Amino acid sequence: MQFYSLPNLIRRGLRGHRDWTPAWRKAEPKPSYDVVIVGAGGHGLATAYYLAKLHGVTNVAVLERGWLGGGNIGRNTAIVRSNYLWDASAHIYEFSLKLWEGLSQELNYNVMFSQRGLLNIGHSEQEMRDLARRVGANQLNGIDAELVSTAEISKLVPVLNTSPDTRYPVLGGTLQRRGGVARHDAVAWGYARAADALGVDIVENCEVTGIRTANGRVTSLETTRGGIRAGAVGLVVAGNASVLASMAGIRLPIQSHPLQALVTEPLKPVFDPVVMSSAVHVYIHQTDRGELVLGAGIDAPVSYDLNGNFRIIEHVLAAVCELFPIFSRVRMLRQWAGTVDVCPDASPIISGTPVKGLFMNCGWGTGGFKATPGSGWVFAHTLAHQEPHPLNEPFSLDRFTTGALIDEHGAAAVAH
Amino acid sequence: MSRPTPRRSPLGAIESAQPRPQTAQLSERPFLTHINLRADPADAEALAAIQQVLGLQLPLTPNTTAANQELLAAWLGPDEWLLLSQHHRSDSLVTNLQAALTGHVASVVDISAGQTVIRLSGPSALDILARGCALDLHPSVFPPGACAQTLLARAQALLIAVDDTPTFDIIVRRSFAPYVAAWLQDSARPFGLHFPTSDPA
Amino acid sequence: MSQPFRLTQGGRIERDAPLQFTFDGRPIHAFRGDTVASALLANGVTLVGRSFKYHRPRGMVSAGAEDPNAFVQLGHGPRTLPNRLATVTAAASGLEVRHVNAWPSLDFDLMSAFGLAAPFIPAGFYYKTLMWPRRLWPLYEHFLRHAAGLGHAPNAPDPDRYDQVHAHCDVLVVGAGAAGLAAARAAEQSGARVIVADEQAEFGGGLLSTTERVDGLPAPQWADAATSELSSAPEVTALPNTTAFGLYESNLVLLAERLHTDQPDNAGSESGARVWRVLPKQIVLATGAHERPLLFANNDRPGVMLAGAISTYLNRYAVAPGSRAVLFTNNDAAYLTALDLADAGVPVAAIADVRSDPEGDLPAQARTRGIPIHAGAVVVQAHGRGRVAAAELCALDGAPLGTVECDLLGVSGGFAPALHLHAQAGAPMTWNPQIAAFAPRPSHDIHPAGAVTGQLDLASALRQGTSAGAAAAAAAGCSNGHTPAAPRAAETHTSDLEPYWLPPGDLARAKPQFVDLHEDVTLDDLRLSLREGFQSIEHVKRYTTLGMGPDQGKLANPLATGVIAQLLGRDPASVGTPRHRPAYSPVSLGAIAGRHIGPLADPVRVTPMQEWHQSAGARFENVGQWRRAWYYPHPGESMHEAVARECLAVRHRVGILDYSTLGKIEVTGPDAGEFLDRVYTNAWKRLRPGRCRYGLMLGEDGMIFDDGVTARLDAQRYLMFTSTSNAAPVLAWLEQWLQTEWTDLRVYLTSVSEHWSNIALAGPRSRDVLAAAGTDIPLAQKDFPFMTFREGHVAGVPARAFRISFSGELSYEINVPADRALHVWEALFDAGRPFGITPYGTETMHVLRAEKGFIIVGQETDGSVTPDDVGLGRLLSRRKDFLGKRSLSRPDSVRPDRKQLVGLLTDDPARVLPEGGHVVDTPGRRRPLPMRGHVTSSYFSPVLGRSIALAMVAGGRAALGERLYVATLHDDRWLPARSCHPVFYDPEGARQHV
Amino acid sequence: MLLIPCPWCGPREDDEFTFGGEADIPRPADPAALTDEQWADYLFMRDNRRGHHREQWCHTAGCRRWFIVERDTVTNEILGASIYGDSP
Repeated sequence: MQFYSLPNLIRRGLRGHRDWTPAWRKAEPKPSYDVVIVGAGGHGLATAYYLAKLHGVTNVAVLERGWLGGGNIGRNTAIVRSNYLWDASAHIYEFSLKLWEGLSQELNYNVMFSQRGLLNIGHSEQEMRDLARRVGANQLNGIDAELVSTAEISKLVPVLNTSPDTRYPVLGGTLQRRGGVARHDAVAWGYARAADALGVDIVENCEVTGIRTANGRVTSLETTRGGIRAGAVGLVVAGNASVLASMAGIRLPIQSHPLQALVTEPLKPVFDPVVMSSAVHVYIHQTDRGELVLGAGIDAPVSYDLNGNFRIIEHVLAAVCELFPIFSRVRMLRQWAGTVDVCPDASPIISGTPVKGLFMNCGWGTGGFKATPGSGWVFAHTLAHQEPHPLNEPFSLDRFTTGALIDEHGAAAVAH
Repeated sequence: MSRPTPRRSPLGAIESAQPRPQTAQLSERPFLTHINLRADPADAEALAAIQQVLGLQLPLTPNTTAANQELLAAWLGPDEWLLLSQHHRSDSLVTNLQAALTGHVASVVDISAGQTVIRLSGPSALDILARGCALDLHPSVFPPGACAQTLLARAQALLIAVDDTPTFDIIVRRSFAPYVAAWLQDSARPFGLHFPTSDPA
Repeated sequence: MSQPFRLTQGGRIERDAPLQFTFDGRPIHAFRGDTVASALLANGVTLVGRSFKYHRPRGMVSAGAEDPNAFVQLGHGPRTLPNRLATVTAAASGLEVRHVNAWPSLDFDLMSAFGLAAPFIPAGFYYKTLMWPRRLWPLYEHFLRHAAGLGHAPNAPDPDRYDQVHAHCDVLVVGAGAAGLAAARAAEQSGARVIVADEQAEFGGGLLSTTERVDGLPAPQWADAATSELSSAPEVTALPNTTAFGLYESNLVLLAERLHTDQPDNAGSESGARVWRVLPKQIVLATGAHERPLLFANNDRPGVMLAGAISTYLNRYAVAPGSRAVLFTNNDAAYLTALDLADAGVPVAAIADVRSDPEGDLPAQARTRGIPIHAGAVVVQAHGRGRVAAAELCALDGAPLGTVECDLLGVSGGFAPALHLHAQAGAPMTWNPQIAAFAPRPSHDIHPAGAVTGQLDLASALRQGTSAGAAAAAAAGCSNGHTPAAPRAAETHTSDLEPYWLPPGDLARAKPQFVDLHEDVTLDDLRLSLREGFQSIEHVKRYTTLGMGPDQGKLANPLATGVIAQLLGRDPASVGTPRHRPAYSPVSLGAIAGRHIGPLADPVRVTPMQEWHQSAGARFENVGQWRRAWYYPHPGESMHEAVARECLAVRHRVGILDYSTLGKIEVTGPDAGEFLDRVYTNAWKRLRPGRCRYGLMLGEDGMIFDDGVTARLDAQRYLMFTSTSNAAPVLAWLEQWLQTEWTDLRVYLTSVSEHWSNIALAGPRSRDVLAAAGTDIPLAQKDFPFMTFREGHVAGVPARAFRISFSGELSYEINVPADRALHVWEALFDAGRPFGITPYGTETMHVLRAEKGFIIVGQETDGSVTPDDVGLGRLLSRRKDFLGKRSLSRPDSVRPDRKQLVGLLTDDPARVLPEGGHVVDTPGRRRPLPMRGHVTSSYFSPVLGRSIALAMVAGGRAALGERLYVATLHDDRWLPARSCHPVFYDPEGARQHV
Repeated sequence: MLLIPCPWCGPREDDEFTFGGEADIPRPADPAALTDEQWADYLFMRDNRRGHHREQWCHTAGCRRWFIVERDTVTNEILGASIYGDSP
């Protein structure tokens, strides 16, 4: 693997950058692998990387239907935080956040993880109660979180309208200073490059069309590039989990919904932290390019459509103009949608399945991006040992049978 | 116990709106009788009994109204109608209908105090409504006599096309009336109109 | 009047309407009809901005919305408009135009130092460095952030208002050039309701800048005639200054209309823009095409311009963008420009044509005009620093052909259809080798016409437009038999374009050659991207930021497709183009938000007693859309004091509460009782008329969904109360079961929430007050016992009185028609004065019910709480099934260590626990620290003279009296408390039965 | 923005409606007789199909009727709508 560094950049720069090599090989699929991961998104690539790095499992293929990183890792609003309510969620997201803090160095790829702080604002008495409850839980779980007053909020984000005369005045909020954003594409590329360097085969333009099983165990995958035998299979296909699972005859408690985001024209820096409001369904931050990135709540109907629903954009922008009246004259540049797989309790499934050797990592809803490193870490463990890591034990598929749900709707009321 | 008590409409303030026939005028039609009527359209006997009381046939075609001098019936659903009347007292109308419908599966509920009628009339009425209503209200599509339950801005409303002035009756729930009135007022600005009306808050 | 580059005649500017604006402070003279760009050029200003990354000097490239360079800041203060395009902004007197992205000044930009570092900061350089030392990243990032960005956001709230309109039509025509005008006329003549929109201030598009003729008239004259014909047609809405920026499913088309007030500092402007939400039956897409730039070294120098733009400036604005021109082309279009230049007296020093033998009418005319044509030649480099000074030509085999002096270098690499709208909706497009670009494929409701189809000549544009307009009208169901005739224009013989992407051989190595001028993406950046394996067009886009600027890569993307194809040795069709996303041109957030801001942001719902509460000095809280009286402070009273006073008034005398926001549903029909049995956990069929009962509703997951009292009005009618915020959800949920699952049940549901206002009288003297106010309802305990209701009159108004209590006191909830509720409220209040009646708000209501251990859905419950968890297991019928029952026997629902509702009493009675505070067995600094549960409600109870709290504690009910600690949110301070039964006051419930 | 074809009121914009999820999931006649797995399947498990999808909608801001829409979940193309009882 070519080492990325300023000296190397300068040395190669002097030679016109002609001797950089591909970040990852364009691998041809082999007939058989110890582990096949379906989906070259952030979670899939991270899983492959940690399989090779931590468990010495290098005979691994990552199959991708289209182009690497073209799913939700390439469509999300790049927010990273760990201030979740329930213990199980708090632990896995905080574990993930700790990994984020060293990720650029770990991968030798600058994922531009920027801990600019993350602000949740509250607009009603009940919301403030819920925020306090969440902050309390975070603090006892060792997660940095603090309640902030309206005055403190207007100090942190002077351009936010904290006047009591608005329709839903800002009554206060919570702040996670270690939260922030990262360069989403770079996360996929960084993991891909690092996994490839450890011998993982990343196979793009290879769509899985069938899952073969024999006496209750997965044996191989049918793909558009031929059959591939697999010791274990991990499905990590956000936006397609139900479809892939059904190939193995498995029904999931998942519904897929469009989630929309948009970006404005670039401006000189206006504010630093990420600002989120569940009540008015909006979250916003300013990228290093100067664009404002805005996200909305999820669209109600089940849909895999990626064109987006303008009505939701109208609602989000009305909310933004209420919260940030000075952005009213700033212009929307580009708007897009992704598909999120949502579980009834708004928590993921990282679990074995009724089919031996077949494992699922799905249902992240709107929480997927921020969990990428931790999700990969625990799923690699699950695949390597064929049993869950303590961190993902609560996120099993059978919790929907026992009723042991992890209801994060409070924390996920707004899509992020 | 029957001394008259003062009644308050949600929009007392715009009853006095100055008529501007040349553009549009906004006014409230307060204190009408509003009855929600539920009955099985397949129960011919019940429909006949109702016709007996109302003196008109309930409209069975979706999004249409039927009216006579005293009363208007608007289709709300396959088994649901709104009866609007200036002439009938709500309590007597409820009693008569309930009496006529004994033995039938039906429901007659007085909701007069729960909603009000806002009337928008004049050449620019259509353009004003188009600010907040997604329906195509062009006369070729929504002629007088047509009605539709829909959204006006962010409030549910029942629209009734009254005549080709055009005039529209907008029926909204009581607590939404100030918001809807304020919205209509704001939507009228591009036409240089200002309706005196109470503040939405 | 110093406009050195203004032609003495021609153009569509109004020479008798001179005006003046400023650019970076210096005066610019212009005429009405100018754009800022044309005026700047007329005044000899060619440097308008600095590029995004390297801060290289940049000038106008085009005369339209596709320009990658001409971004400027308009005005200042709250009305400033960042990143507006000079090429589409109408020149207006007093307008204040400033450059963006240069410091300290445009001519002397220190940040152009980035240009020197260019070799070391190629595409994606930041992924490869700035990682060490880790703690310095925030510093690096701060620097990156401040280097990036373009214009400045306004510094104060937007004073403008934005209009928004829903519109419907049979045929929407997007673009009012030759094809669009023809289509709109044809559709109108077929009797269709038509909306036609064009982004420019005047209809006509290319017609306004060509010297050709239509139906015998000069093109601009014909355009004017067609326009006025359309504007006068009754069923046509003609919208100039209007950009179609989005096409969504269901053919929802979004138009942004720039009103005359879309100028900064335009005092008193009502509205800056109007957004049209159009739902057309059919769409005619006449969006034209964008001319494609060409690659050569320094192809970004000011003075390098699209050939078509030069013609536009000459013919439409009477501006000569230069004094000596060289043209570089691979198709015929540039020859038209050459002739325009010659006509305007601007010498054309050379035309370099990629094609070995450019035949066709236009090249022939150029030859006869004696314009030197170099066939099989290309421009490989532009010389000059602040502005192009010469063009270096060479043959396709690389042989030098010398350098030609010029201050204007017109380029034409062919035309790429502006199919953005079409593609946004995911509609199909195909690679058209004729024009070496993607073109839209017609669909059943989208009809492309004109240049967007790849047919570039005027005659076919008019033909296509006419047939598309007629076809669209017919498809929309409007045809009056009338078949409109197409306007005629001269047929010109054109020769094919020859695709040209890369300079020959090593000349392609000369640098820098810009593919995306806005993003400073060079040919070398594309090479690097492909070399590193980023070869899918989306990878190239994301790695190099190709096409990610405010110009949306309108010029860059079509060029990049060909360049990448050649670099990879692949077919351009297989390379594709980055996904087109709305908006085609940026639209302000405020315009999209429309009226949904300020007082109209969301409905404010109030009860009939609102004015009374206000005049009584109430403070209000938002509960969903409702605004409810929170508490009624006396002058100088704190919230705590006011609430304490209100609580004691209820406990000792009598209080009055506006409870009108509760949901109320009449449940009518023979099967009403059976229906309630299925949706409530307890039994209803045998409830006697006149009696009330408390009910719990569960989701099918067994978790508490809503609660409330329901009364049986008569044999077949019940009145159900729901919580305020669940009024609508409960009704929808009940209807869903009735209509989709239990269609056999004969039940009707009618919401009466707003017809009946609800006034609660609570306290030992409430009976006296009700009597004093005058009622025909017998009030004696035996006539009107607890949990019953009576119909009658109160204060002369028909009323339903319910003897139910949310405070634990003797209490009446009195429902009266909303239009007389204020009267009844006032009557009760007056009658209550002798008894010391006190109005109380939601806060006091919460304290009183907490003293009684009554839950509030959404406060004690959070979607994970079963009836047994809150101690209401007794309400679970064993004899019948009900919604959610099965879930209550799942393993997790019967865990002994589930969180259960308990009371908490602090050791320090004065200390009120924090709501949301977490409960632990043993405090400590260890993290994570195991939590037993959390405080759901916590108040100071005036009647008990101490703090009380309700909490959900794991296994709490079995261990009442245990020692627990509650965390405060500050450092490591803990509050010791003991758990207790959750009913703190009058546990045997004697007070409500009196 | 979807245009939902209400069988009674005709096509209306989607904000007049409430989405009710997958259709054809009848409530078990005797929940008590089900295993936890069977109950979970009724309660939570969904086909979540890519492509042809039968789903419930309620015209909340209109006639308040629940009905069934058939829609392609990839293209969002509406394939049909039917009234309860009329549908297979």
